[in-house]
Amino acid sequence: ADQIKIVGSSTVYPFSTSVAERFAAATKFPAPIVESTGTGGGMKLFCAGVSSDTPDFTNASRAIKKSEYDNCMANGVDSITEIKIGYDGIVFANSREADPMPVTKEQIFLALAKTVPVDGKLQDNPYKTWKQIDASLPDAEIQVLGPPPTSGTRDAFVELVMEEACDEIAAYKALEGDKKAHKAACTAIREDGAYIDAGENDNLIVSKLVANPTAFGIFGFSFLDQNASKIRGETVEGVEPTFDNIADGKYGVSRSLFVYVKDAHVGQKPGMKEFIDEFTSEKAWGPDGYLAEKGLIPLPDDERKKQRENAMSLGKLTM
Amino acid sequence: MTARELNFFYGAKQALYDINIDIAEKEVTAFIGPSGCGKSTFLRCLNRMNDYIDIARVDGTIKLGDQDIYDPSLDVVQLRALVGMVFQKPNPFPKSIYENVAYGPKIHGMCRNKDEMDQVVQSSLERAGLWNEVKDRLDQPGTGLSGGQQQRLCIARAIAVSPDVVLMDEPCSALDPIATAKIEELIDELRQNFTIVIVTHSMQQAARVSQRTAFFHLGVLVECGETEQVFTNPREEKTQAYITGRFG
Amino acid sequence: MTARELNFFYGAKQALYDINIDIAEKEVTAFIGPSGCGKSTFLRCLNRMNDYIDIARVDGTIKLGDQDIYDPSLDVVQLRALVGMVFQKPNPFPKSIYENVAYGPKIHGMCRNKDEMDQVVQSSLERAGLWNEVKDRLDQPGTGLSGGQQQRLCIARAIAVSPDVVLMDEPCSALDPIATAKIEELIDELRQNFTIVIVTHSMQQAARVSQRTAFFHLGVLVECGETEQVFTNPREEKTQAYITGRFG
Amino acid sequence: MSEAALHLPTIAEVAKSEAGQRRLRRRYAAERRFKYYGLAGIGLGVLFLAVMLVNIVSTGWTAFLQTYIQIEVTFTPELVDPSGARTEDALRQGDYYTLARDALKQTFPEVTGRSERRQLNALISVGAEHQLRNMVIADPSLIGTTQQVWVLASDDVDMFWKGYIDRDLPEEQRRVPDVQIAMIDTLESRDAIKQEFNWAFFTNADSREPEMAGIAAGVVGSFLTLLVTLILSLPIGVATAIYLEEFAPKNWITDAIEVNINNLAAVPSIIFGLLGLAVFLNFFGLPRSAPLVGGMVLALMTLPTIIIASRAALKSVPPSIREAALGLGASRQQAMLHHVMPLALPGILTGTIIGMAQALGETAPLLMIGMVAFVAEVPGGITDPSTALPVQVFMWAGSAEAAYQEKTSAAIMVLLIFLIMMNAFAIWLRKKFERRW
Amino acid sequence: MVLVILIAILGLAYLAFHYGRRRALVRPEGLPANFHSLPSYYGYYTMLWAAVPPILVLCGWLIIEPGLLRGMIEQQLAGQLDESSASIVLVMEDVRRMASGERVLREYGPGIQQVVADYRELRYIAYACVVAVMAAVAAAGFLFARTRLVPQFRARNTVEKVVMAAMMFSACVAILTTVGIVLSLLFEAVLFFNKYPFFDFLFGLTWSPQAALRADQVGSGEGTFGAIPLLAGTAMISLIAMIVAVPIGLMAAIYLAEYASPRMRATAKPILEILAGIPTVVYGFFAAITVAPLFSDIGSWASIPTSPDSALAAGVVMGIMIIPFISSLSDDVINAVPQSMRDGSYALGATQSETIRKVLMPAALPGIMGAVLLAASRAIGETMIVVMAAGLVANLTANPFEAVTTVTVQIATLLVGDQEFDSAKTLSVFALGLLLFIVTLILNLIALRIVRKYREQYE
Ligand SMILES: Nc1ncnc2c1ncn2[C@@H]1O[C@H](COP(=O)(O)OP(=O)(O)OP(=O)(O)O)[C@@H](O)[C@H]1O
Ligand SMILES: Nc1ncnc2c1ncn2[C@@H]1O[C@H](COP(=O)(O)OP(=O)(O)OP(=O)(O)O)[C@@H](O)[C@H]1O
Ligand SMILES: [Mg+2]
Ligand SMILES: [Mg+2]
Ligand SMILES: O=P([O-])([O-])[O-]
Repeated sequence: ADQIKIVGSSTVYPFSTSVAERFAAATKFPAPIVESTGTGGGMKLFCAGVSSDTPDFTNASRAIKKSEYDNCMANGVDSITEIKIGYDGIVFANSREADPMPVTKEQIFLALAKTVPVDGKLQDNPYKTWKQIDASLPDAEIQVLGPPPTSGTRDAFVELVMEEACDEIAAYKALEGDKKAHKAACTAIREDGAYIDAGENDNLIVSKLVANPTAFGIFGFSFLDQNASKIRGETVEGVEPTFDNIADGKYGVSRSLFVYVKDAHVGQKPGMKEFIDEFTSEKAWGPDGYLAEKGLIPLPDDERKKQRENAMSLGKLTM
Repeated sequence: MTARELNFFYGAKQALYDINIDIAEKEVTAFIGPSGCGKSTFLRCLNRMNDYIDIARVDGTIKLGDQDIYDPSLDVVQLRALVGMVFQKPNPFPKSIYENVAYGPKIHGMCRNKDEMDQVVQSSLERAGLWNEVKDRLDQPGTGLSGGQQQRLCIARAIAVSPDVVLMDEPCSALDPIATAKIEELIDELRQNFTIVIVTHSMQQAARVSQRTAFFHLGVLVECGETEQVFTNPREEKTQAYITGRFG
Repeated sequence: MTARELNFFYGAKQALYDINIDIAEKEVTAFIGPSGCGKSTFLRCLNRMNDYIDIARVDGTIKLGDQDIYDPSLDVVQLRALVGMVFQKPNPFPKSIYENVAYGPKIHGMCRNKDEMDQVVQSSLERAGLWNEVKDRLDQPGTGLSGGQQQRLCIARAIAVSPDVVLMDEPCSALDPIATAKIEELIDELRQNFTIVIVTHSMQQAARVSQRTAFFHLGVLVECGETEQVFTNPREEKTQAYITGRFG
Repeated sequence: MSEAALHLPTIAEVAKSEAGQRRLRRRYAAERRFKYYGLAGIGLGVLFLAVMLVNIVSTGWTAFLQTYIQIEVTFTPELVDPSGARTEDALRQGDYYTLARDALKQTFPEVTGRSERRQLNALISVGAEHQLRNMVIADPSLIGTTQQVWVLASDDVDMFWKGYIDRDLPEEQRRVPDVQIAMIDTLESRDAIKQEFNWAFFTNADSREPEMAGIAAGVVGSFLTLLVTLILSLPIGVATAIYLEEFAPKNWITDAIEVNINNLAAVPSIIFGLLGLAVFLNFFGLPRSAPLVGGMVLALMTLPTIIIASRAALKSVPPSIREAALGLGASRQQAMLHHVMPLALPGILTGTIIGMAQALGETAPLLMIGMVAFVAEVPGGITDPSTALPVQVFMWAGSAEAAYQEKTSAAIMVLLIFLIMMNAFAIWLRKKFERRW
Repeated sequence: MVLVILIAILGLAYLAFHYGRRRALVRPEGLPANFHSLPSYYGYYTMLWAAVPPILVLCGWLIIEPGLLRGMIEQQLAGQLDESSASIVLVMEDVRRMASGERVLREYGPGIQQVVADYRELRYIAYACVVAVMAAVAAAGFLFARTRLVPQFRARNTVEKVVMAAMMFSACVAILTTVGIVLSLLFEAVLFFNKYPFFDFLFGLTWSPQAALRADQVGSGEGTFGAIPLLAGTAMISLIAMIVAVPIGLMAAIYLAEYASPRMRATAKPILEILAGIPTVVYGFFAAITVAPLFSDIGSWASIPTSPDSALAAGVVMGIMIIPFISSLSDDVINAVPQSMRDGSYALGATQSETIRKVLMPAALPGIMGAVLLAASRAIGETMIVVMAAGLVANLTANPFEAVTTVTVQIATLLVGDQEFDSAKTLSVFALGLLLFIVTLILNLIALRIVRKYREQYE
């Protein structure tokens, strides 16, 4: 049981496994074990303590939470290092059989929010078709398949699309005084069937989109990348979700992905340093690296350099 | 009923050899013989109950009146209504007493309405000597009766379609002596209306209830005649040996 | 063997009432009586085969010689070696003929080596009159024999541990007349060496093979005496009624 | 006899009447209809099965073939072994990434531009690097020579070559751009691209690259898991069955055990997963993702099946055999061991195999105890992290790369073959030792 | 080390067995079988006494060993710890490794090296003690057994008692499993009910576990956990499954039991049973990719509100999976109806279908009911199909073309979700598990009662 153990997010899982595989082939260390437990489950296992049975890394599709950090500390995991490894573009896509439908964040918001302003007053979302939101949009039923509330992707989508759009809408400005109410109004997603929770399996979303050309899907860029022949990522705010646009930061809907290191295990478990080295090498996470090939959107060059330095020196995360 | 040159096979194994017999109407005929001699097999030939045994094969003719019962033009479903059967173990359906008796008339469409059906049920139960015991609980399950009552219920069920012949395969062997006595009495009464064939293991019973007795041995009909004569003065030596208990 | 004031219960139901009987050594005792009267139950008390029926309960004493067989200090396994049993349906183990006979001696550790075992097997088969028929195929399965042979094999198996008493529960009722005759002959021979108790349905058989006959009715031992006497001149009226076929 | 009964028709009259005949015809029609319903029931079941199988096989069979590309490799010493030590460690750390790239450059000297070179590099799989590395380690004398080597093509090329990617689509809609198609056409004209039977699918463990992914780890993991399951559940199950069937007194404890067993047979499998998580992992601190724990959980799930089948087998041994042994003075355990067990054994084995087959197909409880792991090496023991074949199916089904779809179906095919083989063996066993008493 | 000891114990057991057996073989001339039991039983008896006590000692030792040894050197280690910043747990691990001669990555100073040496010695002594104790108990056991190797001693009865105890223990595993399930669910479920009221869970009409992910994310609060929509969804999918499976399975069973030739039966039955053997992941795959789009099309064509992950798709596919359960169980049940029932009906002139419909079915009904209930409990607990093909949002709807979610789906997704483990969201999994267990338990108990009654009726 001397292999490196990695747990955590299903979103980061394909990237960690890629690195693990190369790492095993190119070094004499045994292949790391990567388990897909979800970010939360990963944190729990990761923070359970220090000893060779506990995980050495955890993947996360969001930053660690204070309560999780505290839990780590309480269990003797007193030094962890955060590595931001790149971005995951979140795309709004549909079948190629349908016509392209460029959208704005506001339109998406109006289509998906639980409550929307009608004549300046907030009420339950009345929109059934896209055309009701904006005359330029097609007269098709609103049907969006997206990640469930359990997922980090959903969380990021809400933050990057819903909340941003919300901030722009006048009707919500009034609520600004009451932060809580404002948040609540901005982040709640309608539950009347227009938004469909589609599970963690993004492949299923893809095949469901293909089967149903009027439906849209929300999922990670890598699935769009792999299924470009069948589905199209819609332009959001005039920017197409392409690799380059996301990497440049032009496409606004993307979230950061992280890997956390249990520092105490470096020097205890063989290969820890080398694994971090491999993960943060240009050949892996660079713009031409193999992770980009898998759909990871790389960090900007200087950011990568900073992250790598911090990672290699095991800069301790404080909160 | 008459059987002529009847041979019966279970697969390659012959179970009956050249049976020739005339079964007299409105009389009780008893089949006796040691275990495995083919009594049940022959009985089941009489209403073609052997049809359902895959490997069974019949040769020869059996006539009910003028009708060859193995004639393809004859419908087996109607034959069975004409030749009823009562089994060794009482086997009432897990339904109410009423429905047990009404089952036959119903499937054959013999009654036009509920009244007629009620009549049929009542008269059958009366003839089976059960009416007084069950008339207040016709809607209770037939399986709740005692063994002897169940057997009489089965007899009532069989005669409800007013068949010509009633076959009985050791109808008393699962019953206690008192119930047995009742059934024997009943058989004696029924022969006024039906031709009855009864298989029995007990020679005493054969002697008590039957007018004619047929003795089978190893698939062969050894002797058939007046019961009186077969038991007191058998023609064949084997019969003699059997009824005096030298074998079996 | 002697039984004194033996009462037997299946749960709340009493199956035997106050049985007192002496079973003479080196003689054949036959138990007769209508079905369900408790013959088998009593027979199985004699070697405690009823022990394994959860609800069974015994009262009274049975002695084998001076030993109370229900004494807790007695090991039932050894009792069964002393009181062997043969059942209604021949039940050889699905193993070779040799192993069938050798099984008893083996589990009781009676033979020190293969030679001794061979001898025991041979002599048992000889005494059961089966040796000549099977000596060339001792390693073939016992289940491949004919019914009568199987039953004789079971007898050989029972006597291989040289018990004092052999109990037989309707040993011929599943056999054809010829096999039955052979077994009866065998029983007659065996009584030189063993005390034999046989349950039978057939009064003829009881008359043929036994020296003493016990008649059971509804769990009561009605009469027990010399076979000759019981059949020709029974003391009890019930016995008379039974053997003349007035019931049962 | 009541007088009213005299008006009733007899069956003989009814049979002869016109109405009676009509009724008879109706009854026979109903008879035929009913029979057809039954046939339809079976037919539908078989049809569903056929549809599923066709569905799986038609998407999965191509996974058994893999595309290879021939390139010209010069094993430059500076890249392979810059230190010149020629030890295995040194050779392992050589720069095969660049070596492979150089080889492609050498094979396609005409390709120049930066983005085109990227497309060129994407022709071959990561597996090619591993392959070159292994070649050199196996035979260091290759260093300095130039060889024609067949290497694994990337999944996109493989998909294209198998016809899953339509070259008539607009370029931005396919994973394989025009440049690559041109290169593939060139390779084809040189006979430097071919399809071969995909042995690696059976010998490789899981991989992030679909073209290299195999089921070996899943198969071995499943095997180890089942081994643990068998070792635990067979003795416990058989002992329980014997106890309940042969020895247990009739009382409330026995009743409770029986009810429990029958209930456990129908408890949702995911609950067993939660049990394993709480008891085996959290309470006893056994290792995560290990066949040991998977096997223990599945053993608990399989127990009822084995117990119920074993009891049926024991029950089917006629009591006369027991009586015969007991009558000879065998103790109850001797009668059991010497006579009943051997006769019940085929039935017990049949039940066991069926239980094992169920355990083999089980996924949900394994998800709960961490057997959804990426395992790139075939596990060596029951405490090594491991996955199982059905879990592998589940993981591949959720992967982005299109090439995993055929792998998923192929893995399902393998799983089904195992299952059908096990069931067939059980049926054969049952047939062979079937005994009518 | 442990392996060596185990092998030694096995060797000892073997010797003890032989000794016991030999003793029982010796017997006075001319007295066959004067030992109560067969010689080998004396062998087993001796073996049990000689081997079981040391094995128990060993097991006990293996359980307490790590804690004991660590406790003994922890203090010493703590004194040295300033040498290294690593936590004591990790250093301890390294110490144990070094003591066993394995390599470690960290460099340790002489202080720690001393600890390693001490640890090694300590372990050596400890093992020596344990081996000595084991030898002592083995010898004591053996000597005790030896005194009992006399003809009157009933070795067989004693050995059989031990075997019986082992079998009784095995039988109790089933009970232990149930207890384990209940405890493991109950423990965390209680934590959940501390956070969320029990009755709101049981009777709440909204299931919306949208707990906030980040502290600043106030929006959805802690989520609402009303189980009714989940139960309704589970019920709907199960119901659809039963509507598919019961008629098909029952008709197939009737045909197999009553009409099919032995040949057909021998082929059709295993083929149908393959349906039950197919892993549920495969069904899930099939349902999501093939069946769901089909129903989605049908739904939109009929202009019914339709969801791409309709309850119908999951239900129908689950129904297909359940067909063999119904058909096998019903087949058994129909076969259990005594032949005399058929005979009775045929003898009255009934056709085969009349016999089946009017006599066999009513007779078999309780058994079939039991079978259906068992299959229903199967459907309720089925996980993979619904995880892959059913929805995640708890809709309270009666339209089968819409998406509903089930208890098992929520268990599987929440547990691998993004939340921390002590959040109400994750803990609700255990409450759901408990609910699921209780529901299926009740169903099973009812079904088993019915089936049992039915069997008794014909026994
Ligand atoms: N279904 C069957 N398949 C094969 N052989 C059968 C079948 N039924 C009966 N037999 C055989 O046919 C022979 C005659 O059997 P049958 O049942 O007619 O005898 P029986 O005189 O009624 O005996 P019993 O008095 O025991 O009822 C016997 O040898 C029996 O073994
Ligand atoms: N295991 C049992 N449990 C309960 N009652 C039983 C059991 N065995 C037999 N009986 C009952 O005990 C009574 C005596 O049965 P027993 O078998 O001794 O009769 P029998 O004289 O041998 O009959 P047969 O001639 O049919 O063998 C019967 O009423 C029977 O129903
Ligand atoms: Mg008969
Ligand atoms: Mg008896
Ligand atoms: O598995 P996720 O935490 O990335 O949703």
